[in-house]
Amino acid sequence: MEVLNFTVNNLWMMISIFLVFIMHLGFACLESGMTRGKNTVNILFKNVIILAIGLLTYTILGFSLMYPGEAFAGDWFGFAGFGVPVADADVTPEYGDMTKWTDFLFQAMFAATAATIVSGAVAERIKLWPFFIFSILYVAFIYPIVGMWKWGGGWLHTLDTPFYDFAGSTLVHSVGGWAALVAIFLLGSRIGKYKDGKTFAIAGHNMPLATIGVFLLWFGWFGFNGGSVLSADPAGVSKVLVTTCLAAAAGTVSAFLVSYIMYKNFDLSMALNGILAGLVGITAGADQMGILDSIWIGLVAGAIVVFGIALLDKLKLDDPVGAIPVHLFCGIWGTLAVGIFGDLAGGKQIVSQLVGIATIGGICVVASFIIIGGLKALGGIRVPEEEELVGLDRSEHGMLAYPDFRMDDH
Amino acid sequence: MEVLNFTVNNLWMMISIFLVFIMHLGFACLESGMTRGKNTVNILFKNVIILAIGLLTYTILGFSLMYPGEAFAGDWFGFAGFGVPVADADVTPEYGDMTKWTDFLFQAMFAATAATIVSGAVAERIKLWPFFIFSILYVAFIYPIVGMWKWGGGWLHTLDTPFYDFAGSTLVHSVGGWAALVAIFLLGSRIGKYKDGKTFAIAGHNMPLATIGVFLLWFGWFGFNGGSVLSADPAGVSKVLVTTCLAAAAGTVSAFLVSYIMYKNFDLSMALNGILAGLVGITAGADQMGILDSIWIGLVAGAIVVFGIALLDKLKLDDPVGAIPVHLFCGIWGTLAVGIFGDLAGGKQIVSQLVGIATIGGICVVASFIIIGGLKALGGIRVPEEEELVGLDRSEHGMLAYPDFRMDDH
Amino acid sequence: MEVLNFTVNNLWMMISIFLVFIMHLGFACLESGMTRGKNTVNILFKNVIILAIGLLTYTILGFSLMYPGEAFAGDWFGFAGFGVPVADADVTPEYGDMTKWTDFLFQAMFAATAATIVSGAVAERIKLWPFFIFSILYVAFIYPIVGMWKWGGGWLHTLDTPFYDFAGSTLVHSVGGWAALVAIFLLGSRIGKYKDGKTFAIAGHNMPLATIGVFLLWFGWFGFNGGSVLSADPAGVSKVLVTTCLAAAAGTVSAFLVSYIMYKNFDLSMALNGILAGLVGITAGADQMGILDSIWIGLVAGAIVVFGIALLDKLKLDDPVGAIPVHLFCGIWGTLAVGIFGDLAGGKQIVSQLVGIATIGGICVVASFIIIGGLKALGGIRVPEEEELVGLDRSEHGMLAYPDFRMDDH
Amino acid sequence: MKKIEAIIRKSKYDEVKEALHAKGVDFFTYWDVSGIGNEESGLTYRGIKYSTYDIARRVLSIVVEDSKVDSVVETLLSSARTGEVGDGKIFISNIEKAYRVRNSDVDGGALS
Amino acid sequence: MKKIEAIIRKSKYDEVKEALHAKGVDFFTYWDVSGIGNEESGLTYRGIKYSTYDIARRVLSIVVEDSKVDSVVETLLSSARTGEVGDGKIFISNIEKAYRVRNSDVDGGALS
Amino acid sequence: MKKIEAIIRKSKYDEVKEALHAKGVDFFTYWDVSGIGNEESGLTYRGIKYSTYDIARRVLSIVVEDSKVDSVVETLLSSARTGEVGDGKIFISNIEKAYRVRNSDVDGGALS
Ligand SMILES: Nc1ncnc2c1ncn2[C@@H]1O[C@H](COP(=O)(O)OP(=O)(O)O)[C@@H](O)[C@H]1O
Ligand SMILES: Nc1ncnc2c1ncn2[C@@H]1O[C@H](COP(=O)(O)OP(=O)(O)O)[C@@H](O)[C@H]1O
Ligand SMILES: Nc1ncnc2c1ncn2[C@@H]1O[C@H](COP(=O)(O)OP(=O)(O)O)[C@@H](O)[C@H]1O
Repeated sequence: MEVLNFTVNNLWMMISIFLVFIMHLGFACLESGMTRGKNTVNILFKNVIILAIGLLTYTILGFSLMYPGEAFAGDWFGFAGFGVPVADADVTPEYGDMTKWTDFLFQAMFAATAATIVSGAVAERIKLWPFFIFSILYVAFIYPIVGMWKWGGGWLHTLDTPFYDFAGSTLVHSVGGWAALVAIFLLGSRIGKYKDGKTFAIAGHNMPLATIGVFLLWFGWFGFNGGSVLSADPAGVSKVLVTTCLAAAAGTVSAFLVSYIMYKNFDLSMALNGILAGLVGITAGADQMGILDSIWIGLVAGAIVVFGIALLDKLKLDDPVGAIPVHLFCGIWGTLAVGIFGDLAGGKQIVSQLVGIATIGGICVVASFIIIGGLKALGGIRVPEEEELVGLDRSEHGMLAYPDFRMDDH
Repeated sequence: MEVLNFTVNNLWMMISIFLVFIMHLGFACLESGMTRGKNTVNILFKNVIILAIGLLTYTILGFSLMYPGEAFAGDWFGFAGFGVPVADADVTPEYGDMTKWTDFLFQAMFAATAATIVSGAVAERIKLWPFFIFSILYVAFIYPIVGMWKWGGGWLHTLDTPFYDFAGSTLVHSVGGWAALVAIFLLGSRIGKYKDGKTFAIAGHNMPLATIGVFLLWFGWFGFNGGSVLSADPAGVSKVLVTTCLAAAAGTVSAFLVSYIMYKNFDLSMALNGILAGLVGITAGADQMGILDSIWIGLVAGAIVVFGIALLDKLKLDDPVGAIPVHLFCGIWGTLAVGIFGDLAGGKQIVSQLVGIATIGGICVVASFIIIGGLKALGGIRVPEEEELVGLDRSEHGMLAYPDFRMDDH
Repeated sequence: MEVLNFTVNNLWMMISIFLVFIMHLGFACLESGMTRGKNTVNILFKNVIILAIGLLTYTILGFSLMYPGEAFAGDWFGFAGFGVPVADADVTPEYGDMTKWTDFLFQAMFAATAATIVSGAVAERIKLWPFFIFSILYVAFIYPIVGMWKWGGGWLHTLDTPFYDFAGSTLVHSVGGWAALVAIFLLGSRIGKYKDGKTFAIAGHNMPLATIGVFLLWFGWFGFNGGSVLSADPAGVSKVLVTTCLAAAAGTVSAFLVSYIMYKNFDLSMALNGILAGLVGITAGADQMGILDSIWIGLVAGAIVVFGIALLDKLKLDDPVGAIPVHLFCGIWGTLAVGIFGDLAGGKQIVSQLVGIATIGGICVVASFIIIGGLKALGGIRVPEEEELVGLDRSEHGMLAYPDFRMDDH
Repeated sequence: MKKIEAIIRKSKYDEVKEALHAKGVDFFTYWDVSGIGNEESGLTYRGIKYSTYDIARRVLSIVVEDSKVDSVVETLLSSARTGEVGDGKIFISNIEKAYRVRNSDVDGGALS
Repeated sequence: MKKIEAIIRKSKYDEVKEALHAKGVDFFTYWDVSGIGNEESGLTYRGIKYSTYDIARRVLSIVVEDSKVDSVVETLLSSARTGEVGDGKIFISNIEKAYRVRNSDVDGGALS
Repeated sequence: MKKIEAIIRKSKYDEVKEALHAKGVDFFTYWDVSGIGNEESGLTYRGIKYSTYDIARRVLSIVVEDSKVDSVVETLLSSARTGEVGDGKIFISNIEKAYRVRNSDVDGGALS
């Protein structure tokens, strides 16, 4: 019976792995769809390599840094040693609701996400090697160390009113978002984006691809949030699925309407960002919210993303895919929302949420500044102007995304 | 034990939710691939918004209209009140084989499908707002009311020989198909489709996209049909999966061969429609058929779709993606097939099937006429000719699907 | 309890079916992305039809040939009769860890894979009918007969040190790969690929499509390898998932670095092939390897694929998508690796592995030579030169892949 | 012989083609271009309106004998017109020689 | 200087390019167009045959000095020919001036 | 009137356009082509380096009155230049007549 229960929980967690895995394809499609056709190979390449790197570094030390074990409860840092040793007991109910293999792989799939978020924001102008070096360091160290603070049982988890972040509005999305913010600040905007005080549109090259990406991300989010229940508990997981979907739906509608009112057009890219806004927004409290809470969270998130995109343009911060409004702004919103809506709502919770947001934001910003700033000082992080104009595909890869496309008849 | 059983069944149903969800991406890809590049943003936008709207209206009242409870058994209409209240017992085995959350979300994912079917047929010429208004009304009222007749325990379910529609050949596909038929009748054909008594081809713009769409639909159908067992019963679900796949395979081969014989070419779009034909055809009786039955049903469905496409062109009814042959004609065929093949075959069953087909067809046609006809009378449902020629992406959205596509070298 | 256990195992196997199914979409995307835009409809069409044909022939006789039952243990050939009769007991725990329906469908989804592998290698020049005839014969006879030798309990399985091939590095991938090798040898290279002793690049037409394909293949591999445990055993399946992912990640990194060192460019197509290399490489021993073993296997596989591509070009064997390096070379490597790494490593095992590789290679090569050679002698297997230049889409299908693509503004 | 190059709205292409056919002009070459002119087109992307003067147009290149120029131009002027800004231009230039590749026919004989 | 505009089959492009190179013509510009002419192409979409006279073609635009025109035309005529309807056309027109952007070379000096 | 056809680097387009606008040239047509010339571009695909002489370029076709030709050419020469091989060419030819489709304006009146 216990074994069977273990089997079922483990099964659900394995499925969640598959779902989170497919989010990487979602990111690859979204980011390449929303950027220009001359940089497509570059974006795809980054997404492919980041996933591989993320899995490997998480194997080598990430998992050990993030889940160092009871011994480090309440701490700021812990490390259980290199590698992922799996003892015989680790694949039995003794280990928990799933095997250690499953546990590890689920976490590993999460890990690469943070760097992938960055890749969208810095698209179309960053050099490959500095990006890879940053990604390795960020995924190998910053992401797991920060994750340990809460999910690894660290100090944010042992606060009197523990900081709450169910599936990672802050721990995953904002962690990626902060790095993205620092990166685009240090990188500067793409040539032609801001000129003479005006903002110019640089449209992406493939909206169907972007749409596929967003649907796949939603699909993956079933596992991202649903899997974060860490068992197949019917009540828990199915509730999370409902709150997740309703927030996404509300985010869509609100981004659609807000952007329609503001700009008088039916903007597909805004509706797509609205979906993601709702999803990121609900992530921190997906298990704590009721139906109405979720809808409110999604509605606000959808509006945030529309205003956030405008705000960044005001600040001349160039984020081609809207990674920062989606992952950082809505990540913050979602984390705060745990203190405002749902079962945990309350003043103390809001304070804890703010503490978490601020400390994690702090370390992420500082770390990103050091790493990316260092890379910038050392060898530069931005491709030469001529290469940017020609496109990274040709200049960095010597490959084109659509070298033999045919549209025979007009 | 009972709890564990509940957990397993609930798990399967949650997976079915994911699969049915991804059908919406399938529809988006198929419909945009089979239409012209100047209307791509428009189709994608409709599919994105419809899903969001469908989920929200189903939350507000759809679920309550479709499953009003025992009190309304045998009725034509019932309503259990606004919203989806979930009591503590509703997440335990007391509620059934899954939690109410799961039940609701599975049904909600189905709901949006009907409107999505329509969006393919009316593509490239309908105005956005009327389409949204129609979709909201149809998904919020017509779909759940008709669904209640059978799945909600209404009068079709309590006939002496109950009408049978396992997963919705009629209740989902034909419900969408009828509305599509009325809509294109009222809308008229796209400019250039029929001229001087001749039919002209208006080819879609992206066959790989259409192919992705159809494969994703098949993928989703595992949950659409498999999930309609409403439990993880190994015998039941696995049989349904086999009948579903064999009908799809047979539909492919028959559409391929029939169109090859008729038109002497290897028509990819026909083979793709053949897959869907087989899938829609088997849907009504997926749990009642054996291997050979399924293959027969698929073979006939594949032929129906090829002839159906030709028939519509004869009638000058312009259905860019073949939604009506696939969802309506094969939906009818599949519903009838329950009386002809498999465990329920028999004269009485045929009569019940016909009753279901006719009454549901009747109400759908009437309702669609009223709604769409009303919208047409009020403010018009069709974009101006100039906008249609320029394309809806530019004229309704001010956005293009591939604004920065590059094919550097020829 | 036993029933519930059965339900859970069956559930996992059904999910594996869905995952393996989606690999067919993965192949379709990868193969069409890596070939030219004038042959896209052709590739998609082949992938669609092959899946349908594979499912149907496997129903008619493939399953019976591959799993003829105990009576044929240790044999070279067996046949249990036409069709897939399912008795009442076959859907109960009596049958095993899943229903016969599930068992059959899981195997059927595998079957079509072998022919799909071939379709990539022969792309852009083979005639449709000969390809279909070959595929039918190969999937209906060769694949199941060879599969029977091991998985069906045949002679390779009853060797003193049984040949080991967990999920089909040899039984699926090499079986497809050998046929691909023979086919491209008999077909000759595409016009313009090798000229005056030099090799020319013929770039594919859509790298995002190829990327989608590879991610979907990885996604599907969770079921391909994970499902080959044939039960939901938590320890077994979750370990297989980890080894599978780590080999894929290592293959990516190694193909990336090796190709970067050799060619000084960041080659996306190599990184993508590296993923597949790692996946094929781990497939034979996914359940026998530890973390480090998997990484080693992946690293070597990634290098093999890069060198393999160069080797084929040396030999003037034209394989547009790299099917042979990936599926044949890495299939052989993976099969051998079972004797080198992991729990079964040892001299005797290496010998058994070599015996399996050689005998299976032998029969596949001979059978392919007879079938494809025969078709070549009878009516020719290659499209006329003019049709190849114009593209198969126009000449064989009278259809184009992107007939109405628009990129309005430059 | 003259080359008539007409830069027209893409949405007018079908009409123009039929009008040309009706006048017996069954031979020409066309491709898609972007035009910068008086017409402005409003697009929006993520909230940024960009009014672009780059409009998608189609160029028809028709080589005809001198005697036919006026009639072709008239046909083009009437069939491509909407009366709104952005209807396009027609440019006439001289062609000194024409060959048909298939059989090396020259000049007048090559045009049909 | 003359501009030689050759409208050829896309499938003949590689052959034409090599023939031109063999004759020392290493400079030209090309793009893809649709041609309306005598050749008909049968396509089918969902059962509707549409025989289109719009065929995908490639235009080569080659500016050469007057003395080279004949040899280039001959090369084109022979390398682009299949003998079937639809092989394309060659049009010759006059170019009054040519500049090389890189260094403002003019005319003859700009062509290579 | 003259037709100025400038074959330039795609990456220089924005600069050229602005330079033209600054000179009051607000009317032209452009499209993308491939150019064969002195510039070589190194691409790699699956380990095969192929150095191609086919480079993506953009053609600007500008019809202006004779008096404006020199100033436009100068603007183009300076704004399209990088100084590296591959900057492109400018060709001038004669246009005999021009029409504005919208209102049948001819020649000079049709150009703006
Ligand atoms: N001087 C020119 N040279 C080349 N093309 C031109 C010129 N003037 C206009 N065009 C082309 O004609 C199109 C229509 O011109 P536009 O000025 O927008 O409209 P209208 O002719 O109605 O005033 C432009 O988009 C451009 O492609
Ligand atoms: N008068 C013309 N003006 C411009 N292009 C032409 C003309 N006549 C033919 N063409 C181009 O030449 C191509 C080949 O001509 P076509 O009549 O099909 O074959 P053929 O020259 O062998 O009779 C056409 O597709 C078209 O692009
Ligand atoms: N004789 C010609 N006819 C037509 N186009 C030409 C000719 N010569 C050059 N071009 C075009 O000009 C472009 C630039 O020329 P290229 O020789 O590469 O550089 P540069 O002019 O700096 O020597 C070529 O890619 C081609 O498109």
